[in-house]
Amino acid sequence: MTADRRNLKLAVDLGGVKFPNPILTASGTFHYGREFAPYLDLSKLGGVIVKSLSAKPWPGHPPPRGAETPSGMLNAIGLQNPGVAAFCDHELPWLVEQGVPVIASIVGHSPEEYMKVADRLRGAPGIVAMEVNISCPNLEDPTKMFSSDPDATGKVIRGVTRVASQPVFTKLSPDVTNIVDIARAAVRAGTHGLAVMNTALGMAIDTETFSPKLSTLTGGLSGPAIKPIAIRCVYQVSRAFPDVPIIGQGGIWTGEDVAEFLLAGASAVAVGTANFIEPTASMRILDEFIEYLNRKRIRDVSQLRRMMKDG
Amino acid sequence: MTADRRNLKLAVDLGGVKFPNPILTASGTFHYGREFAPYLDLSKLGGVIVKSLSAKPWPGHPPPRGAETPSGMLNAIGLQNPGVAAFCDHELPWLVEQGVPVIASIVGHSPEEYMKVADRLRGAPGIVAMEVNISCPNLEDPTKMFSSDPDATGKVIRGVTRVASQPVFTKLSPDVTNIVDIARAAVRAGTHGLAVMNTALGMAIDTETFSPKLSTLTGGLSGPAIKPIAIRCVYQVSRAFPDVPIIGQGGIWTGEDVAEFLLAGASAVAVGTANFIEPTASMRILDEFIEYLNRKRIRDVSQLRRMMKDG
Amino acid sequence: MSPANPGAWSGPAEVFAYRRLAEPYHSLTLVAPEVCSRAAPGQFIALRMPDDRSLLLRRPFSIHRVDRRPGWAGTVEVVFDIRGRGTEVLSRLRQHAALDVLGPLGRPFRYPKEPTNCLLVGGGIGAAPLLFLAEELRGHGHRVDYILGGRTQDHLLRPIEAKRASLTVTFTTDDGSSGYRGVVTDVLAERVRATNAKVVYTCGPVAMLRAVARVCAQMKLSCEVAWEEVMACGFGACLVCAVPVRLDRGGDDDWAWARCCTEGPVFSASRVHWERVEESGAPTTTGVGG
Amino acid sequence: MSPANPGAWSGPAEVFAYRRLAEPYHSLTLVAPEVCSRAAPGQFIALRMPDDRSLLLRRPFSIHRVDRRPGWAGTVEVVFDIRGRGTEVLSRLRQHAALDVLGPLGRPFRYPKEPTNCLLVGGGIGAAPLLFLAEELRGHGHRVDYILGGRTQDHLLRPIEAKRASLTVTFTTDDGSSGYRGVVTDVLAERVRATNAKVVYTCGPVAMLRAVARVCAQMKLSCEVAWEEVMACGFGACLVCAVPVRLDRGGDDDWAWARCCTEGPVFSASRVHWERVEESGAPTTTGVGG
Ligand SMILES: Cc1cc2nc3c(=O)[nH]c(=O)nc-3n(C[C@H](O)[C@H](O)[C@H](O)COP(=O)(O)OP(=O)(O)OC[C@H]3O[C@@H](n4cnc5c(N)ncnc54)[C@H](O)[C@@H]3O)c2cc1C
Ligand SMILES: Cc1cc2nc3c(=O)[nH]c(=O)nc-3n(C[C@H](O)[C@H](O)[C@H](O)COP(=O)(O)OP(=O)(O)OC[C@H]3O[C@@H](n4cnc5c(N)ncnc54)[C@H](O)[C@@H]3O)c2cc1C
Ligand SMILES: Cc1cc2nc3c(=O)[nH]c(=O)nc-3n(C[C@H](O)[C@H](O)[C@H](O)COP(=O)(O)O)c2cc1C
Ligand SMILES: Cc1cc2nc3c(=O)[nH]c(=O)nc-3n(C[C@H](O)[C@H](O)[C@H](O)COP(=O)(O)O)c2cc1C
Ligand code: FES
Ligand code: FES
Repeated sequence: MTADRRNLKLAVDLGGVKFPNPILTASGTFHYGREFAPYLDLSKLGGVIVKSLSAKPWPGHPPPRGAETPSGMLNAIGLQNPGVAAFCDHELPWLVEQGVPVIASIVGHSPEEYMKVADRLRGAPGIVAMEVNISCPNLEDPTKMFSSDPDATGKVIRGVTRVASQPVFTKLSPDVTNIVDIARAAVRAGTHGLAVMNTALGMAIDTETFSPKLSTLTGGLSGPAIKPIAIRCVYQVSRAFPDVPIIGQGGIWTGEDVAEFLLAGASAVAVGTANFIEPTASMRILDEFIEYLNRKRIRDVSQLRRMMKDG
Repeated sequence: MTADRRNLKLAVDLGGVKFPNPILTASGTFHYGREFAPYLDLSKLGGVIVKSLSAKPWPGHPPPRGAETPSGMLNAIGLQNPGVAAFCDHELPWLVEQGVPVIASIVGHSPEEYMKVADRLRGAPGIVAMEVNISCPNLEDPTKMFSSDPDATGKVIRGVTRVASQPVFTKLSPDVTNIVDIARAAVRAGTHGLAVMNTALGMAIDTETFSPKLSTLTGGLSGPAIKPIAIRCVYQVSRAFPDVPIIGQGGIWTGEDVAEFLLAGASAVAVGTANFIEPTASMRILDEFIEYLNRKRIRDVSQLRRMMKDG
Repeated sequence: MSPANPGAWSGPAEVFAYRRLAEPYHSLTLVAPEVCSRAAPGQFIALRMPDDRSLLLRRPFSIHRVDRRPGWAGTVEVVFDIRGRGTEVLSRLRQHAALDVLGPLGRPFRYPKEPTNCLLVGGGIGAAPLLFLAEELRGHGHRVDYILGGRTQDHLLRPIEAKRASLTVTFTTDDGSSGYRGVVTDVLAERVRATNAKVVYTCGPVAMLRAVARVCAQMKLSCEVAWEEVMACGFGACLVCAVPVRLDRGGDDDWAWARCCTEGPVFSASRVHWERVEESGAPTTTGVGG
Repeated sequence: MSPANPGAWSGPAEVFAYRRLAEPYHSLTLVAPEVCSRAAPGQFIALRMPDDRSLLLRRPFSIHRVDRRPGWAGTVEVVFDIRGRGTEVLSRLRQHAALDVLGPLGRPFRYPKEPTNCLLVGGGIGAAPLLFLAEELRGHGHRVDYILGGRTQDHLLRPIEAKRASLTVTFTTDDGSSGYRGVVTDVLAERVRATNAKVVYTCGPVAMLRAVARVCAQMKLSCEVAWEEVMACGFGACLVCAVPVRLDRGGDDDWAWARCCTEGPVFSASRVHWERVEESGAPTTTGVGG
């Protein structure tokens, strides 16, 4: 930490969930934290959102699982994870020990599977909140993701909020006609907050081999390329639900990007793809954000949400 | 033209609409062509899709109307245009004189307005096709664009195809839950082809002034940043409607990008934002594409559509 | 590299020199004979960002000076301050670096037909095109006086050259660190009388242009303003650079958006529809692009 | 710049030298003492693309050689051929250019405990890590022989250095322009017998690794393969670099995806689940990311 934090209020409160600062790490871009321990002091992070957890182990997709695109990347990991039980036994204790708030991202193929994961995490020490990744094909209709349908979203969130002992954040996908409709379904189903947004569905083709660059044809687009879409989604949702706390994400690379998300209406942010290129990205971004606050003489980060000039 | 075109078949036929080569210029990025005459020989283009035309003149939005984003740009021109009559009197004759196929992009606030424009263009000399820009707020429900609703799309396209004397291409927006549903509505309404895709809705905020970078808050995201989304949309639509010709667009910058769109299922492409940075971009891209075809020993461009390895 | 006629020239230019000017300002001189030979004061060039493809758009810069020494490849100089990533990248360029240039672009200042007393009014970096203009006006036999303003002494763009280029120069600074303490419009009316100026040329922030235009209107002086609006293409294709202008018939409701890059950047102050000029982009409806 | 321990070192490195090698190959030597001191054969470094922010991801490159001369800042050399924009950018770098490096990364080749005859098998640019490996093996008292293959004579990576680094070298080229006409596996069994090799180290295209591994399995030789899979992070965080491996209990259905960047890039050939290795990424279901 080089930047001057004196008389700055960095801590944020998202509907009761407290983070020492607004900069978290995004699910699937920080694994369970271990890989980053050599590079940074995890206790300096606002929080860690772990790779999505399923009830049973998920193997993930065959390679190639990644491809670069202009200012972005595509991925098709396939939500590979060892399952919630293995996570709780082998990963969670170490992570909690680092002294960083942990958000558990959960995923499933049916409302029941989501509930199983939430149930397994009931009262798990150190887990301050749950992020529900609804960008996952719904077994009842595999052509659709839960996130693309208000009813499916409502079902999953109602189930999870019933069993979860922690506050629930619903993670929205940008690939919908009206993201506010999905947000409304989640809010009505009792979500405490929202995470905006997940990757956008994209595709790339290798013109030398005539093959798709991902083994799965399509995949999730992330990185700075999608930031303008993420800012728009955060703005739309925050104006529709001013009292629902939002974790903004999508292409964050600098401290100014953090400010842009908070101005759009987010209460905290998650750094994703940037972690891959710079293991210390989250710390650099926090430093830059603190310098920005000092330069603009903003003493309390939560002020930014109300500072945008949008008439 | 530096690249070697000998025994190459560049001409394409999109359901009866013929273009000397598959590289067109995208609506709103080439105005009515005049500005480019000093830089390139318009007759060398596959075709020109002109800035969208409305029944009456549209003034457009106040500035700022543009902002740069990582590998992309946002715009909020507001479909400024002098109206279809002024276009026919003052712009069309000159453009047709250049010896390039002209596609008229049309726009309106209601099906009736779209039909008025199409009617005014009936039998207009030199106009080989119509591109219907349905990414426009619907007066009956200004919160929605025609492009975000199958019924509204169907209404517009049914109306236009009824009065138009030229083949009709419906231009789809990526900002929908299922682009195939919108494509289906357009096909059922009689569209001859599809243009995939228009800009994605985005937003950017100036963190120094706390104001949105566009006077309209949100605007259209274009450029290489959105290419993976455009490739995905073209692929989804072309696999759902293999016999409906597609004009691919979104972030095209190189000859390889053209190949990528054709592999995804497009029959022709439109170069957009690249025209702004390089007035001669379309010609460079055509040269690069020809070199690519020669390198890969592809003799007929229309082969590419069937060469993708997607099992 | 198209021999664009009447269009602009487009191609790679070599950096002849980079110079750091007084505190906030930087200078970049490019070898670009084709641009140099055609450039007129008030026109601009659009520079493509080298190397970094994530910086998509060209950056427009007023032509600050040209060097047409015979037997020497013509050069074009721009001066700039650092606003963001693009200008920061430009400030790191050094001799022999290559840069893609499009220009000259836009409508230049127009000169009076008869020998006339001209007053130039520049604020901050906005003064960029005025030295070139002063030289050309004097070459055409006009008298040139100059009001140069800035926040502090350091923000006065090239004060010595300004002195050389005009008969009298009046400096104004917000903090009084040099010349008159205040803004250019505080001294404008007095300087007009003292120099018996009939034409005023100005460029700088919109607020300043508006104030200068108002004074000129009151004093019945013809006034030309050089405008700055966000651009994407620079040559009339995108319609991004909208400036509200009265139509020739000129009623208050009879107006339209003009393209700053082709119908401007220099406008007759009387043509600008000042009531419709937003000084901050206060958001209106929501846009969908296109 | 975190003193990453056990993690990799991350920071800016200066280009000490760029060299054009035989036809398709380029060499870049970086001043990176922290990487140099810890590097082991088979490990790689991840280079961030300079300047161009549109090229988001680091590019992984095997450590080709290190120079630990005492009293001299340690350097690390990588060799590469041009596959796309990133390697093209790298091929334009010259002395004193700065480059952000992350490394050393990954699991290196393991050496036999007892003095052993080792056979190295490299194809094309895949041979990159083998010179370094040869030096280290010999330093540990092992005999080293080398089979170096390529499409043509020009595609034999550093043949002279290969000769110096090993007792015997056998060249194979697809077109017979140098050495044996054919592929490395055509001569493998014979060379194993002739050199009485007990351990085989190989890297190159997957098809070659598969063929070498098959021969080694038949001849009951221990074999280590250096794998190449698309990566995003290089240090275990993203799960992009999936390689199918048998789990310790080893049944055919008892397998999982291993991370090439941390559990590899060097794998014991017997651990790789060859039946599940796709040689071309034939698409399966459609993915949604995550
Ligand atoms: C006709 C004209 C002449 C100009 N002459 C000069 C000059 O002589 N000296 C000088 O210092 N500046 C001049 N400007 C402003 C200059 O173009 C911007 O300072 C520059 O584009 C900022 O780029 P950036 O990447 O540093 O800033 P960023 O804010 O990071 O730029 C992001 C995007 O916004 C655009 N942009 C930002 N500010 C402006 C602006 N004020 N005007 C137009 N586009 C902008 C950029 O071109 C880029 O596309 C001129 C502008 C115009 C329109
Ligand atoms: C462990 C490891 C060691 C390697 N060692 C070498 C080496 O010593 N010499 C050498 O020439 N190459 C090596 N490669 C391959 C090298 O990383 C790619 O050639 C390079 O990334 C291509 O980048 P590009 O931008 O030129 O190509 P592009 O195809 O434009 O790259 C686009 C994206 O795809 C990724 N990519 C493309 N091809 C590969 C590939 N084969 N492996 C991994 N990522 C890829 C790039 O990293 C980038 O993210 C190695 C790869 C791995 C995984
Ligand atoms: C400044 C600008 C104006 C545009 N105007 C229109 C328009 O009037 N009608 C339309 O259908 N599309 C319009 N578009 C969208 C383009 O035609 C194109 O579909 C889109 O930009 C994607 O292509 P690109 O990424 O190559 O620019 C506009 C795009 C830009 C950037
Ligand atoms: C390789 C990769 C894996 C991801 N895995 C998950 C995941 O398991 N669960 C999830 O909710 N989001 C996942 N995401 C999405 C990120 O959490 C984040 O929402 C998205 O990448 C946008 O942020 P960014 O642009 O900063 O990366 C993943 C993203 C990437 C790039
Ligand atoms: S900048 Fe494109 S029209 Fe002016
Ligand atoms: S490259 Fe990220 S886990 Fe291997």
